[in-house]
Amino acid sequence: MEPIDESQLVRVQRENFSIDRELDRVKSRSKRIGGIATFLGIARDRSKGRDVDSITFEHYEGMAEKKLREIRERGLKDFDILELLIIHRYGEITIGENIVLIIAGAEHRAEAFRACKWAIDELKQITPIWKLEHTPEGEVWVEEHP
Amino acid sequence: MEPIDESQLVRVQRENFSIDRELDRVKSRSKRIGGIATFLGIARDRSKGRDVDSITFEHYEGMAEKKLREIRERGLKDFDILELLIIHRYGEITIGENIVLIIAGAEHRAEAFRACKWAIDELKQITPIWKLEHTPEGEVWVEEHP
Amino acid sequence: MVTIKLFGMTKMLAGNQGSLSLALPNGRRVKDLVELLDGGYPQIGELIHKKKVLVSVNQEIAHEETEIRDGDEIALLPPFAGG
Amino acid sequence: MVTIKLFGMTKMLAGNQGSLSLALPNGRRVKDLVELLDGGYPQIGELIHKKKVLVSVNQEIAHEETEIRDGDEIALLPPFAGG
Repeated sequence: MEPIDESQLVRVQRENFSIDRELDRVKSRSKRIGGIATFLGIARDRSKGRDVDSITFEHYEGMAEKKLREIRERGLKDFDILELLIIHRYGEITIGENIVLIIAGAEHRAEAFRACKWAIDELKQITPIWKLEHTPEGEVWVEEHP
Repeated sequence: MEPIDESQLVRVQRENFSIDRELDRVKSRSKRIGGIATFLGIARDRSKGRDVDSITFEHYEGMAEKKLREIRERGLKDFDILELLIIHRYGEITIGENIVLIIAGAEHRAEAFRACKWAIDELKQITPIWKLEHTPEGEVWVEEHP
Repeated sequence: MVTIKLFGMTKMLAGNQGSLSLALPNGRRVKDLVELLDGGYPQIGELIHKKKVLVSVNQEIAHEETEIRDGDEIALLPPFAGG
Repeated sequence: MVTIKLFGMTKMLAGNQGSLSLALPNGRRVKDLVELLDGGYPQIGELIHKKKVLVSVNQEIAHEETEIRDGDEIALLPPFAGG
């Protein structure tokens, strides 16, 4: 393992991110990495039959980062992976822009896919982040898990 | 769908690729895309207990591209996805470099993951590409599927 | 007095305040806090009873019997919608 | 005469030639080609019999009875190892 600032591996930030740069960050963690599975969430122009103009994400600063760190640590413990990176954006996001990035690096691809899919599912379940959709009819706080 | 050169979505090439650029290519195909699953294969420094210095990939030009196009078309038909991009490199690749990229874009993440995982499994099964590992003890043609 | 952070729809239901300050006279458990909210912010209280809004204490999800001490960080969390 | 493309270990077993040219006198099916290879390149022939090396005709995997015509593109494919 090369030295790296671990805080860079779990972030909640306003600015966009480069997937190439984040992949390099994960790759630099181990030369054993042979398969990297990535999930990228994008702002869509439709949601449950409604047109969407843009989205604003709000997060509970401190707790959101804490929950993402927990996901990374559990992922590294429970799956045969070498690194797990999680970035979520907040603030206003226009259609087609990046929202969330998960990168799981492993020796073999099956575990990279499993960990990546688990991490985004878990993020949606336990991370205090909220989504306000701006539509032609007004603003709606989205309830993904009623 | 915006106009795009479809031949760019399935490639066998010597040069490296930028994942950001390829993601933009996929995203430009539809504003309905909300989830993108990506697989990136990397040259590892170990293989079946052997040290590996570098890898050379050889492909059957023409047939390799044809099989990758078949995978893209079957993926678009059999999964609820909006785009599927496949790039494989050939020639000499040093440790840590990119080998293969699969990008599956869908409205929802579950299908993106399913299609992406299927595509890389299928690529390994049916695409005429061969791998020569350069090790301290000599060169070995790898038999992934004995 | 305890200060309660609000987010998303709970912020909206409290007149777009980012936090509430409430006097918690006795008991000092989450259920006592919820009783206070039932009085002052019945829509929020109802969402808590329906488990649509969760209460966190010091950045962990709390339950009815969780104790609240001076200086604890309390928040009302509407349904998460990240990702 | 047919020309047969070689890759990976089959190229190596044929002395690092990228292709073979063989006279296919009669029959003109994949099994006739394999019989010729058994004579000239027994190691390659054995790998085909073990199904470790596949024969393709016009970029599709062929079987023993697949016909070979003038101008067809034939190749011997060792186990794939892409990805």
